[in-house]
Amino acid sequence: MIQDKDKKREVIVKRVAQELKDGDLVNLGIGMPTLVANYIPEGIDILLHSENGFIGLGPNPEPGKEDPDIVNAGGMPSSVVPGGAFFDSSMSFTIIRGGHLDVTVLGALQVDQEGNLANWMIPGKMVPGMGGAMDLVAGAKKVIISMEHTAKGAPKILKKCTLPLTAVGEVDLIVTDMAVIEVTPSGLLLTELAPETTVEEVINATEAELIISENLKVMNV
Amino acid sequence: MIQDKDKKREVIVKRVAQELKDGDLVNLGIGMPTLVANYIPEGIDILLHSENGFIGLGPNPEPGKEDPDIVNAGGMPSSVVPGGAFFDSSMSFTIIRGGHLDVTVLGALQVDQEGNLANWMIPGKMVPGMGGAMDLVAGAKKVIISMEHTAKGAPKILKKCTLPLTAVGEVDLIVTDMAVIEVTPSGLLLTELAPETTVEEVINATEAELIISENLKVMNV
Amino acid sequence: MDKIRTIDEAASYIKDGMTVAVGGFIGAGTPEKLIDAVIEKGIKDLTLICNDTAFPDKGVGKWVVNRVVSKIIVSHIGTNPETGRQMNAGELKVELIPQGTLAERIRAAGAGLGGILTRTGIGTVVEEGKEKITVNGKEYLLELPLKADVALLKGSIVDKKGNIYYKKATRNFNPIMATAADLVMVEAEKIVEVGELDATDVMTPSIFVDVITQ
Amino acid sequence: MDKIRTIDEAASYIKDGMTVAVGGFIGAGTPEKLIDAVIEKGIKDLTLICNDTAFPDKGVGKWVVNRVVSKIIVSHIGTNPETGRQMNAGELKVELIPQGTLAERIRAAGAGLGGILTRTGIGTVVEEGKEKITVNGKEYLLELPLKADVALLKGSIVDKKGNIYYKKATRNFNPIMATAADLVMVEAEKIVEVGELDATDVMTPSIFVDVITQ
Repeated sequence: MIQDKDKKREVIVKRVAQELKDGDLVNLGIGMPTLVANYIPEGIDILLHSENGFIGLGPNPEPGKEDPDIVNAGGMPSSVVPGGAFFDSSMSFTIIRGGHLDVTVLGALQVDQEGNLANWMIPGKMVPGMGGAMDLVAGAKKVIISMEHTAKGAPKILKKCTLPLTAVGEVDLIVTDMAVIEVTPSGLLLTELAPETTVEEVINATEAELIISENLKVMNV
Repeated sequence: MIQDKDKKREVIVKRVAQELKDGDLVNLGIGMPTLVANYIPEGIDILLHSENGFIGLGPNPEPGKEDPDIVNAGGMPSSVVPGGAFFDSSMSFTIIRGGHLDVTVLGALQVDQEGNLANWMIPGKMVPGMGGAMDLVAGAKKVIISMEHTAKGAPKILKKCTLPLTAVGEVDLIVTDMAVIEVTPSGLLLTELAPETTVEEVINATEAELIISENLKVMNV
Repeated sequence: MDKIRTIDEAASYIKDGMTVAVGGFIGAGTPEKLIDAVIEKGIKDLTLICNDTAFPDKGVGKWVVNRVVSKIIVSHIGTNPETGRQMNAGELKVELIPQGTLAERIRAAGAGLGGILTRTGIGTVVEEGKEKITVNGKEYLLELPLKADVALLKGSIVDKKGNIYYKKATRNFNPIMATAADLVMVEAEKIVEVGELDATDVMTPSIFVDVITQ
Repeated sequence: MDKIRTIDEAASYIKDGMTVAVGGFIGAGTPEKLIDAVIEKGIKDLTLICNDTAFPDKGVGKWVVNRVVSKIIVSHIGTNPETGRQMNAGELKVELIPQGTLAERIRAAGAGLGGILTRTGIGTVVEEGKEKITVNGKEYLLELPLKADVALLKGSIVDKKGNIYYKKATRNFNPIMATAADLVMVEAEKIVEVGELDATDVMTPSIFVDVITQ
């Protein structure tokens, strides 16, 4: 089991990056998912979608070189790559909801064995709003959850989510610091282990039932 | 009763033009309604909407000066006035259907005393399609029908339309070579007579019941 | 990913029986070379989604004359007498749709909507076979998404990534059709390098476009 | 018709209790001067329609801090802790809507639709109180139009007739809000003469705009 916080993040985002294919249009959620952009495999050309209204999200500008007219979906200074395109919110969500987004990568508070996701509120405590999350999860062709496997030791991969849902049955893949888990019609399939991690450790850190893949591998990160 | 065909048209389009107010956005149907543009009263600034995707429809270009990228809704070479704006069909009909069009002027095959309109097909004979007519009539704030009062002597203003409808209860005003008729909740109100025309002639040329306005006037054309 | 193909290669992706949406309004903003190539290849039995059938010698009107299409979903056929003739003779199926409803149905398919509610067509033959839904005491028709296998667009300026800019009145149905087909091909008036089109001025983002031809 | 007004005149059209849609995404593309003028005038009890509540010192976030609004219809409030605090304390009503649904509802109001069907929110609390409609065996939520009394937009370049061009990522909700309010006011970064904006590049046609200010 990986103990170092930074190492955990690195393993997760590196592994998520391997899921991206040449030509993919990808939306990376705020926070850890954003870091996936730093590990895109060589020779793979992807375009990043920014909910606030463009395709071709580029690297953060150097301090002093910010363009006030270009922010990302978190409101932070950003940039656009050559060949990018700006549009309004209506087109931005036509892309998301119309099935034109290949991959969305988001964090989760909870995810369950039916592919349900909870990531937008904790009643009475934290209610940031769903923003574009419900649209992204319902609309993207592939939904990847990237998160630490547990929260302060408590499992986040459950038999059934207890927090208010973001979407029902839309999650395709869960990538954590311990494992890669596919959501399949027969349940959660453990396909890869993180380095330094055992099947037993994953099972102990997961409330949901896990089917162990016959081809179980170690992540190549 | 006016006999001359050209004079009839002139009376109709001149009278329709008087309905337009400064700042109005107006859609003029193909054919006779198009001529209304030639009689806009002085000091009145209107913008013309063209279904195919712009506001600011201008005069027909001189031969040899046509721009192949600017046609009107009839597919004919056209022009745009300074301050015009091009857009896609989705925005074009947002304008029409969203209540942003002040006036639409269309011809009719039949119109009846409930404000119903038939102007898009004669079964088995002429089926050009409704184009934007159903949207225009359902969406415009004011629907003006401009037409000759009769077709080969047969009334076109009926108790009840017999041809397939374009829209139900949407017509506001009927302007013909014989009269101006308002569609009111209590029925058709004859408010103006064309020059050289009597009330009896209008009644004889109209199948629908007419209420004669107490302020009946002669058109000022 | 090089998206550039010859007109002939592009046309070869269209197969008999497909549903093809074609941009343009009475011929303006229509990919004429692609239209001609489809005729030359002898492709048959297409279902055409288009605003109108243009003129017999222009735009998709040529497909009608050359019997490329067996069904048309369209708002207006009045400028092409051959369409009406074939329809009345029972040789061509024509489904007439109000122009705004046509635009919204195509957009709905592109935007992942299950349908939209409209007042247009209430009380007319357009109602036939459609569900009516009452919202706040007002009746609306439920109109369903309309999607194509292939969309053929005309772009004024197209960069090599596939970003499209449409000049003046050539835009019409092109941008919404770009969102509502499995395979989207654009015939470019002018092809430019990536970066030459200002990102703010792009009207159809590259991700919708699969094939660029000229 | 001269549409140009001072910021103060423009703000004076906004009355207590109105529903006001404000363009911008976490502050980018927001009319900051109009926002400040509304605060200075002491206008109260507004219902705000906006994507988010930005930051406490930026965009509509300042309205939250200064108690201009009593209700907010919004997709995200996470960047402004004061919004959450007022909501949890029962001082502010907050209606959370998925961002894409917010966009479609505003657009539906502008486009005269009675509603739209979406999959977003199915199986979540967003369903509550909404009609579900099944199309081809799939369930959708019926989402209704959302209209404002006033829309406040930020435009990068505005001509004196009211045509608007939005630069880069400042566009966001501005063009759809322009279609869905009785009174539409735009705060221009730059005002130009009629004819200086190319008609092809206009993003909000002048007919939607009632007041131009700077």
